[in-house]
Amino acid sequence: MSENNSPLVKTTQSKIPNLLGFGLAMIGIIILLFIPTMVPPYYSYLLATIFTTALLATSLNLVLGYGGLLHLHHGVFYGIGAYTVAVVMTKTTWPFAVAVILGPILAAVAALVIGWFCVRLRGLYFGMLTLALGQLVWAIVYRWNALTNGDNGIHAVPVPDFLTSINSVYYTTLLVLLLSLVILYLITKSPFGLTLLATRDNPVRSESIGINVKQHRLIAFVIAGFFAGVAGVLFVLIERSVAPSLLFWSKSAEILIMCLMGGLTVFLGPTLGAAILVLISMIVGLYTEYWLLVLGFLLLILVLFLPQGILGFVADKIQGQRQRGESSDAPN
Amino acid sequence: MLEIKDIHSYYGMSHILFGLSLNVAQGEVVALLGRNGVGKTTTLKSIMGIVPPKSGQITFRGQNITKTPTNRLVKLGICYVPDSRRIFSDLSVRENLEIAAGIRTGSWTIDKVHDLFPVLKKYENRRGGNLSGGEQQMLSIARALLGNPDLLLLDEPTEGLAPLIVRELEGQISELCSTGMSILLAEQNLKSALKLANRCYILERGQVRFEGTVEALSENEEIRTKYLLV
Amino acid sequence: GNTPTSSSGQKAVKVGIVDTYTGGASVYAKDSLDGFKLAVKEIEAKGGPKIDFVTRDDEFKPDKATSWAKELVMRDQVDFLAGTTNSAGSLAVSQYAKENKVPFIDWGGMSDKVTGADGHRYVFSTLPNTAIIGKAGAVQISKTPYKKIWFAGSDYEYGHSVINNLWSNLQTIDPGIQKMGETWWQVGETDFTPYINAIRSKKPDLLVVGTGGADMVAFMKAVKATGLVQDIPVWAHTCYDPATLRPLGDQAPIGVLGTNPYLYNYPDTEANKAFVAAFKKEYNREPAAFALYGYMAGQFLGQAIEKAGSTDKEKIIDALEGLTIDTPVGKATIRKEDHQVEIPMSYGVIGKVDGKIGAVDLHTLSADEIMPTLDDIQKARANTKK
Amino acid sequence: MDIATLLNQLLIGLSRGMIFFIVAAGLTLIFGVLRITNFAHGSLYMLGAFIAYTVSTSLGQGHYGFWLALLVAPLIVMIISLIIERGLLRFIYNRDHLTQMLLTYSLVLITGDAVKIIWGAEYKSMNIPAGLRGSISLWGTSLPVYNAFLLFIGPLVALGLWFFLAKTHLGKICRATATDREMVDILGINSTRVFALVFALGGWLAGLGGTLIAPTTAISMGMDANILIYAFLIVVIGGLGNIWGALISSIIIGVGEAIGVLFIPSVSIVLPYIIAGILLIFRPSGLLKSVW
Amino acid sequence: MLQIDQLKKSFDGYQAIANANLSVPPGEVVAVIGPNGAGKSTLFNLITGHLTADSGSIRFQDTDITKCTPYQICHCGIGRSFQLINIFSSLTVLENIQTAVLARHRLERKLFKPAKRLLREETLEVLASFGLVRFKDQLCSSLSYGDQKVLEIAIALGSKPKLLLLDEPTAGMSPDETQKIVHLIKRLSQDEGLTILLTEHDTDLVFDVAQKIMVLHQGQTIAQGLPEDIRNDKSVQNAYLGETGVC
Ligand SMILES: Nc1ncnc2c1ncn2[C@@H]1O[C@H](COP(=O)(O)OP(=O)(O)OP(=O)(O)O)[C@@H](O)[C@H]1O
Ligand SMILES: Nc1ncnc2c1ncn2[C@@H]1O[C@H](COP(=O)(O)OP(=O)(O)OP(=O)(O)O)[C@@H](O)[C@H]1O
Ligand SMILES: [Mg+2]
Ligand SMILES: [Mg+2]
Repeated sequence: MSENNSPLVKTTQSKIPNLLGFGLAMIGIIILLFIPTMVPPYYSYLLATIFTTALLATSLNLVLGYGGLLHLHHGVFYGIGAYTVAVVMTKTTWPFAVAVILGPILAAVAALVIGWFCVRLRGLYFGMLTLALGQLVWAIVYRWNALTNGDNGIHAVPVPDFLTSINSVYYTTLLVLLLSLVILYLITKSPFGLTLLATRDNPVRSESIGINVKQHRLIAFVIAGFFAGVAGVLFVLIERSVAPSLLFWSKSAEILIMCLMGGLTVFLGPTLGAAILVLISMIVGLYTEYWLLVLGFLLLILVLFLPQGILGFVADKIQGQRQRGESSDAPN
Repeated sequence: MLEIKDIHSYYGMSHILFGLSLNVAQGEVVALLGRNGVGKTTTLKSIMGIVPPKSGQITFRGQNITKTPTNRLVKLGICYVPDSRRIFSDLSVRENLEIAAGIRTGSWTIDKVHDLFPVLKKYENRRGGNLSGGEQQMLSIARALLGNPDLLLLDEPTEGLAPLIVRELEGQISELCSTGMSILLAEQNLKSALKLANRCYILERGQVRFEGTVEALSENEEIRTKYLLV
Repeated sequence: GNTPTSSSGQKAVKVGIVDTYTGGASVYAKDSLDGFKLAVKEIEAKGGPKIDFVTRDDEFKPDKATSWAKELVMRDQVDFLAGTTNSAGSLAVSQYAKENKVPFIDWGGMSDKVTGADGHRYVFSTLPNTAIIGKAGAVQISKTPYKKIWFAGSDYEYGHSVINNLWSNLQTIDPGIQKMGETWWQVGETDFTPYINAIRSKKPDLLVVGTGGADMVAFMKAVKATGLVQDIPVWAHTCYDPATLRPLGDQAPIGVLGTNPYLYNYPDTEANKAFVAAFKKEYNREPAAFALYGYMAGQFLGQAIEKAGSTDKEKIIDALEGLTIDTPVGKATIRKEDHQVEIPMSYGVIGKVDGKIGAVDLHTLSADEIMPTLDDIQKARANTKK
Repeated sequence: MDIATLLNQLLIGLSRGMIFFIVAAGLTLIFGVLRITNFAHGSLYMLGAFIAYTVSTSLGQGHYGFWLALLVAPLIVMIISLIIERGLLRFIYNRDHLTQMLLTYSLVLITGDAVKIIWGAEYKSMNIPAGLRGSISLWGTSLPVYNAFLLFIGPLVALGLWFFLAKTHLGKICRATATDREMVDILGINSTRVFALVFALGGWLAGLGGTLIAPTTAISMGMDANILIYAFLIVVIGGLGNIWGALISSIIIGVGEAIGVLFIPSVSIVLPYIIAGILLIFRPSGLLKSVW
Repeated sequence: MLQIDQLKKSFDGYQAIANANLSVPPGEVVAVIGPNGAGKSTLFNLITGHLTADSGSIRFQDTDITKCTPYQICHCGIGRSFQLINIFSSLTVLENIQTAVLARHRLERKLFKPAKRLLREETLEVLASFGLVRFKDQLCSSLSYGDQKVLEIAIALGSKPKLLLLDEPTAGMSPDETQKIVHLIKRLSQDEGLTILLTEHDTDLVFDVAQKIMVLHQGQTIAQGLPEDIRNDKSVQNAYLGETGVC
């Protein structure tokens, strides 16, 4: 029964008219392309951070929102992606390209291993096992001094020269984000994504129409892990340092909040959530050391008044209007 | 005593009751009949406030109880025996009874229900979940009686019970009727419903399709075949 | 924004402080910030250069620390960075400082890598790092008869780094000393009895502990409750620091050995008394070691600006190198080669003074005795280069 | 390794498990009856410790301070929980899981900063009461009296909980509510009051855990996150909502860690996760029956 | 086609299926009847792998499927509907069917092709044969109960099974809706040669559509045979028909 309780309520079926949405996206992308020429470099950096976080949150939402799985420790895969690049670049002589490719792949492998154990469980048990195994990975990273430098982290990770300027980092993250979002979007609209929604809605029925639910979930988990790994690679490009806190559970809680804040039901919800959370932490942090208090109250208000998340709320409003328009020919 | 006027009830988006009206007088046994899924259970749940109707009115002794929270209804004198029995499986038989006792005082006590259903005394310490279906049904009824209801809602008390037990239970229910308690009974088992009830309503798709005395129904072959498939 | 100018007509130097203002470690950040503020105030009162500052909370997260460092440098255009209690954060900010040529004063991160292996022109440390602590501890322990040593600590950079440095220094001082084993507990551990009981069963001559903050207090309580010191002597850096002893009250375990860079009542000098009085007047409490580190950072910076006669960052750095100033603990120098501050360190034992628990048998180790040699620094840096 | 050390370590592990149990029992109770994942449980525990500190130091760290704190601090935490339940939680009972989690998580953030505003950033410490200081010698090893005290308190709490749940009317209602909330309402019992009661009781247990741990440790911010992970793991391993499951898994983790420290002292940080991982892989739905 | 032998299943000591035997010949409509709680749904769950039997065997087209998982059994060619509505509530009607069609073509893991156009014709065909086309873009949770029940069956047909299991397909339907289902069952059986196994309390319907009937009582097969034989069987009358019979 907890499966039915878990995250999701309904999916939004292309709520914003396609053309309008496409147009808006295009305008947004064009603005984003010109931003570095218009604002001080700090904002490019901030946006790059938001892009990375948005990718991370969107990847989580594939399992959380679309798969209906209470995945409580997604930060692990992010951390693995980041650490892979950092370790390869500082401890080996392998080329940068290898590091960049290896990051997401190792994250996906880790997701495969962790997921293999977790997909057998349901609801909160699933969540807790992801938490326990994820913390185990954290503990290993934290303790494996020889490889990871322990809680000191790895700093000054070398990257190729063309990636050292803020602008090039900005464009790289933007490009990768857009590419990944397109791929993730395609996935959610693909047969795989549709089936994933079906397994979320009704795992029992899914089995009986011939879907291997566990395996399907595992694949979704691995895909999400892969893209979290991609986000981890981007993180290293931006910060050029890694530390175990990337894999600590509180990081994962942050990602979860982003998804919920933006709305699980809408593809771009987590992106919005990521942007909001990063901006809040930055803006509120400028004025007070009590920014967590502010965030706490914001969340409280959100939960009590906008349970569907911000975009979810907007989407509901739009759909509500449509339904009212259609209700004349609805049955009964 | 109970009066339902034109209620519409929903489960989420699905509309189940379409303007259903009925009433139960003091001391009367009324049967709700109809095939699977016509809305008998939903009617009872609407009365209990578990599925509060979106429109319409339910009054009990002149008091509007349409929006009254479920837990207050016992104090007003309405008790409900749900169809799935819903015994607290982790609690012992006695504990199941103890929980229900003392909410509304009256003549029913644990000792008295033990007299009515001796098995419940015999298996006092057994886990509720380990009782057989019939025993669970008795426990469920006993639990409701401990609320000392003036109006008892019974949802398919004979469902899933062996014929012998059904007969026994029928005896016990008619005993209750004779105490002057009003009973609203949802039944699929026409035979036992007709045995117990004074009056009956036949539902179809969330609406009342026939209302009348038991005798009237017994004589009306057409209604029976149309709505009850017997 | 506006650029306030000091009496000397110079532009104010702006310091961006990234430190941990939430969570358990925030007590240190608060101390160093208060010390720094005091120094800034004193410098200004004397007609010295004006120093502006802003603070940012890194929540003890290294990624947050760099993120704020970038904000401070790129958006607020600070001239200097300072902070941060989290060692990993210090290292991360230091790396950013190096790449962007913004000087960073580390007054919180004790990792020896900051000015050691990962040191560079743009990083300065105004607190004794784990290399110094390790060396001081080794000197103290080598004066005891204990040979079989068990090492233990909080499982984080500071703990490991203290223990590693101590052990390598011990090996060079006295090859006869033997390491029996290591125990590491989680940071934030609340119940130390299982660890202590396990170590006790191994019967070492001495237990050397690398821990700090809240863990230190909890650990000392467990030492007292289990009566460990009666069986096995214990060594821990800052064991007799007021930050440890004050919360412990009369439950402090008498006999624990340790080192400490600064106490408000030691060294017992006029300079220190003046500092304590000034600090107390301002904040109504006694300064702890981190207050000194922040204070020194402020003094070094102010005096370097004066010396440089300019607010140009490169010139201030040049002025800082080798700069010696008077501090509550005597003369302190920023060593030219590695930008590590040189101050003396005390060592002693927890005991009773006039019926009250405090540090007894205090001795001072001079900076020369405990600073890592330039050779060591060069070796460490060469190692990371390759 | 001699047997005495092992036995002593076992006792120490047990006493460690007792604190885990007291905190986790509250959490699992809330899980079982309210079906809510209460992230704020760790915060309540932390509040318990800080309040205990204030209460006991207001009596000058004297002998009575601790005992008064033991009485008062959990009660205050209980009142705070009651306010949280009536003021916030009861509005979200029919929402999905994640929403509820998010609400309790926001409380974590708020209490974290509130504690800092009220008590300041510096860590606090309260003394072990006079009668519970020192240690008992056992087979040539020593067991701190306070640990022995915990070994006594833990079972007392378990017994108390057992008595409450099994023998009192209210306890029976709580158990019934855990299996079927709606039916409890049908029987004429106000189930949201039961929720309030259970949440308050859970808060009391968290506060008690905080008070009991306070004398042995430094009371500091960050206590909440540390205990929370433990409590969650224990609750899940034990079987969601099953108090006796929580007792067993608390003991397993407590003793497991204590014994683990003896044999692999240098990587104790991974112990709880390894134990939890193994148990969950082999008993995916908890050691005892979950009420979910 | 389907052969069940001495199947047993108990829950926490309660013997829900004590000894069930059944054989379903290809192309026929077979009904399982019995009082509430007789174990009909449990039997279906055992066949489709949602439950695993304690002992006994289930064979489908000469392969032993006793220990198979539900999705494997579906791939073998057994589809089912559920007694309680069991659909994908956040998907549209079209998507509900489409998932089944996709899974049948083993396309459910295809990652990058938009699902929208994939196998649309076939999906629409299924929708059309159930008269659901006009709802195709509605969220299925907004459908009326009767239509949801039809959809419930349509999903099962989406996986083009050789054997279709229907658990009380007309429960809670109005007479004309019930009639529609009867026609549907007959059409599927006669025109498409589908083998159907169904349970139903509506005895009229059962005797109307079934070519063979099995009676389950307290988890035991007490009779199996042609409708007429069953109608006249004494033990069946005692156990089941008699109870709901004329008053
Ligand atoms: N929780 C629910 N959610 C959605 N629909 C429901 C729910 N419960 C019942 N229904 C639907 O409401 C309708 C009326 O159901 P109800 O249980 O009232 O019928 P009933 O007359 O009691 O039938 P039975 O004789 O089988 O008990 C049915 O079509 C049923 O499928
Ligand atoms: N998962 C389960 N755990 C315990 N008992 C169960 C379980 N599933 C079914 N039962 C019991 O097994 C018996 C048979 O149930 P089943 O649902 O198969 O009956 P049915 O013949 O389909 O009845 P109906 O006509 O009412 O649908 C019932 O007594 C039921 O309570
Ligand atoms: Mg019913
Ligand atoms: Mg059934």
